[in-house]
Amino acid sequence: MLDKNGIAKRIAKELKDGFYVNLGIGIPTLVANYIPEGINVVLQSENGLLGMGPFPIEGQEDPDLINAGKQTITTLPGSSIFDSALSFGMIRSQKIDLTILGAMEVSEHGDIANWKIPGKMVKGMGGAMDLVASAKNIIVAMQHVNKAGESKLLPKCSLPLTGVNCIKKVVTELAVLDILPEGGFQLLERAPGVSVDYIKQATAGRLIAPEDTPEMKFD
Amino acid sequence: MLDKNGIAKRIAKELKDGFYVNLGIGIPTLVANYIPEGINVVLQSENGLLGMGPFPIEGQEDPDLINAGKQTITTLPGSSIFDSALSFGMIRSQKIDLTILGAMEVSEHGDIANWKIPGKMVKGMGGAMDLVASAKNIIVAMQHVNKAGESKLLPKCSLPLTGVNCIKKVVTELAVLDILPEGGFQLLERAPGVSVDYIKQATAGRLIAPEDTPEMKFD
Amino acid sequence: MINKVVAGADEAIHDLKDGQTLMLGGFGLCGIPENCINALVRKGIKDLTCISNNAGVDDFGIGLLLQSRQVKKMISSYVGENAEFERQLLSGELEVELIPQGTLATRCLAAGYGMPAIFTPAGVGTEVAEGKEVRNFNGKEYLMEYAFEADFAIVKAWKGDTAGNLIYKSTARNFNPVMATAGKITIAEVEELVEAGELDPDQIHTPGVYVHRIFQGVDYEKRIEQRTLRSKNP
Amino acid sequence: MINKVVAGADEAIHDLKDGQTLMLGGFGLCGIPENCINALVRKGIKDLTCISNNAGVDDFGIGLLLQSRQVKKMISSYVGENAEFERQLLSGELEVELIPQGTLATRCLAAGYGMPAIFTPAGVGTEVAEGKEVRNFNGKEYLMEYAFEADFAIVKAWKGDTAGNLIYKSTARNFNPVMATAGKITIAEVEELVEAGELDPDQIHTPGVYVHRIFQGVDYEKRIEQRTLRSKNP
Repeated sequence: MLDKNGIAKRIAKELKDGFYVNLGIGIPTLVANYIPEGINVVLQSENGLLGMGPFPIEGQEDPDLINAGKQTITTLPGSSIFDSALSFGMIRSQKIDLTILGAMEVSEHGDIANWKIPGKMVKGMGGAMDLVASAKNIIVAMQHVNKAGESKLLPKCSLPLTGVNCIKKVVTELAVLDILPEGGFQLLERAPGVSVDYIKQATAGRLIAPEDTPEMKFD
Repeated sequence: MLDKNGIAKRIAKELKDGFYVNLGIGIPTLVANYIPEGINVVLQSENGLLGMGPFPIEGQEDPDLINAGKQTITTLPGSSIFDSALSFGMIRSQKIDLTILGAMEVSEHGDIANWKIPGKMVKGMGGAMDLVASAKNIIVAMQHVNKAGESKLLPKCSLPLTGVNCIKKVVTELAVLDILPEGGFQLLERAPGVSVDYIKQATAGRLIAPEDTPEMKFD
Repeated sequence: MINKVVAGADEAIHDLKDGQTLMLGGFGLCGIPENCINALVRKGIKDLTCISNNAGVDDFGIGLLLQSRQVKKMISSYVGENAEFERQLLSGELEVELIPQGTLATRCLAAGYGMPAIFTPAGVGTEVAEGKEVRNFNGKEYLMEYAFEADFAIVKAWKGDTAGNLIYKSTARNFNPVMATAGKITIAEVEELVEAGELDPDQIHTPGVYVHRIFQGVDYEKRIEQRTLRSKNP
Repeated sequence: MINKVVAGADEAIHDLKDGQTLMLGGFGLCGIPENCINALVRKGIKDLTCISNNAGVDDFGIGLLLQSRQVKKMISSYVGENAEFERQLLSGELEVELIPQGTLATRCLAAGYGMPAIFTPAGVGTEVAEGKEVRNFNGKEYLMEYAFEADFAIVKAWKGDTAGNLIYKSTARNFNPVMATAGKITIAEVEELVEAGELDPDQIHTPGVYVHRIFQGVDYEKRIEQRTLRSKNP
């Protein structure tokens, strides 16, 4: 079973040289710490920055330079700043190669719910609806089951949707799964020490799980 | 009867302090030479410039700095450069207070034809269709009759249209005329030495021409 | 060149009235028009509809307008952590319309570019699509979203000149340039106001034609919402 | 940062094929990609559809592609004075689609901003409206115009860096930034190519994400179409 950093590390293996990548808040942010050697990617922050660098060291923080999570950050050589309209322009026109974000639920048809729980205070969807509706390649990073022990990989989302038929891949503490065009979760890899049966029990949606599914490899 | 500079001079009296103005090619360009004392206007060139200055002196011409007529120009302090999309963005959103352009024909309903003569080589409409469709205030500068002696102020345009129901005012070598919302040319001023009867004969569209129409005044 | 300079925030907003719609630039607390927000609080006008990506925090930014109950409706993409906001929302004092961030930006763009409506895939198949026209282009579905209409747009820039030209700094740019183009009246507050001619025409982010009033702000606090640091020796 | 540098114009256009659609930046002869146009002539590919505001003059700019009969169709707003252009048009060798200049710019914008269509009042009630959807918003009529699709966009900038970021100079900017956002593959030629990090991130006109190939051009002629002067002593 993986911890949050393990999930981030596994997702980082999906990065390809030359990718422009948008990382959501939470586990996705951690992916930046595991970019493989020799792979050049450029991070986009949808508040208007390409070429996001690491957090600043103390004393170097600039209130005018933040990321979409409102955190102080830095820029890397070759970065560029632009307004919010152009930022979402490049997202909609699919110039961003990969979006990684968290989710409360994902359905076997690639629907995602990650912005609203009925009865709870709603904070808003931010840029998530734009990202999932536009990105050509979306990976969801999340826990396989919720705190109540219920699967978050479902036949159909129960929460209000963020986007429809858009998620291609899910990485959890238990597994890597593709979502098939015809619907269904295709199990690709098991987390170290996790059995196929365990994944089956934790997955409520339709699961295609070969008995010989390999274990994840790192490095 | 006015010459081209006279038409330009009369139109310049329509400029108000604080106006952003787009000047078309031909007589409209001359208007810049007659901006009244104490009136500050900013000239827009639709290829991407606000704050257009006079033509350069010899040796100062810059191939990267031209107006929409492809002429070398200069900029004034406070000018700004932008791309063609933003340029027409500010035109469409009516940030330009006044557009002055030439025409082949104008109808009594404010239609304008100025881009195409069937059977002749067509050069294109350039930015004229955008300007006439968007501007809140358009003045046409033109000759009252064509070279064949036929009126260019018509009940209905005979040439392919540039825009419909958009022209508010026409200034010719003979007269200043408003186009009424309900249709028809309202004669406002006669050129020096030109009689109301003369203007009637030169106007094919519906003309409202009071016998006591005043003569234009300059300075 | 046309001079757009006013004395300060109070003069800039002097004719803003109860019940009007305002756009307020900024992302979180970054690039917000601090001086004008304070002046709005002083003026005490009420029933405002505010279009802004966020709603500030309890005691800073738009949060100040919420505290003094001047806001009737917020149109935002993310309203974050704001206890007073939550209280007013749950009590029904405050109306909130949540819309996707890109839709928010593009509806501003549409206004500034004179386009009555735009198409975006954001929100298709979700509750955001309710009541909206859905249209298929090349096999993909889009929502038609309308250009915003705002009585005033209030933005913050880094430098500006007397002709209203604006330059923003770093990610404090965010929504400011698109909102600047979208107000019926646009007010810009800047950290440094210079004479026309001192800014390079090639580096202007917002051409002066879009700006009606400009002034040099004072006492910028620039509060940081999420100070996040890495250790010096990683 | 991702390195976008290619050796020169010939490498930049090496995979451009007969029958493809290109956008070419520039207004008149100002800000045109001279190096790439020359490389296109050398390569001799044919049946091109060119989206460009103008068509050059007989012996410069896109006029060179017309001379060598490489263009099947021009999509422009104004085709100016070009005898060879006129000859090919009248003989039926060349197809021309004339569209309003703002529509041309905004259809590029639409592509770069991922909007499948936009609305503009330009051309309502004229032959430009023929066959197009007309839609009324707030009592005014607009045409629906589609985003362009271009296999390649070829633009000219003043400075660029290895990450593909671009800065334009003066009115040589014109259509270049919007076309840069609109190509499936975007090629930028620049007068000066610098290392990533040498350009101020706040002053980038075209972010590198939109640029796939960049090189430093050579021997810019920058011909002036209408040299217009005032006398020294007015």
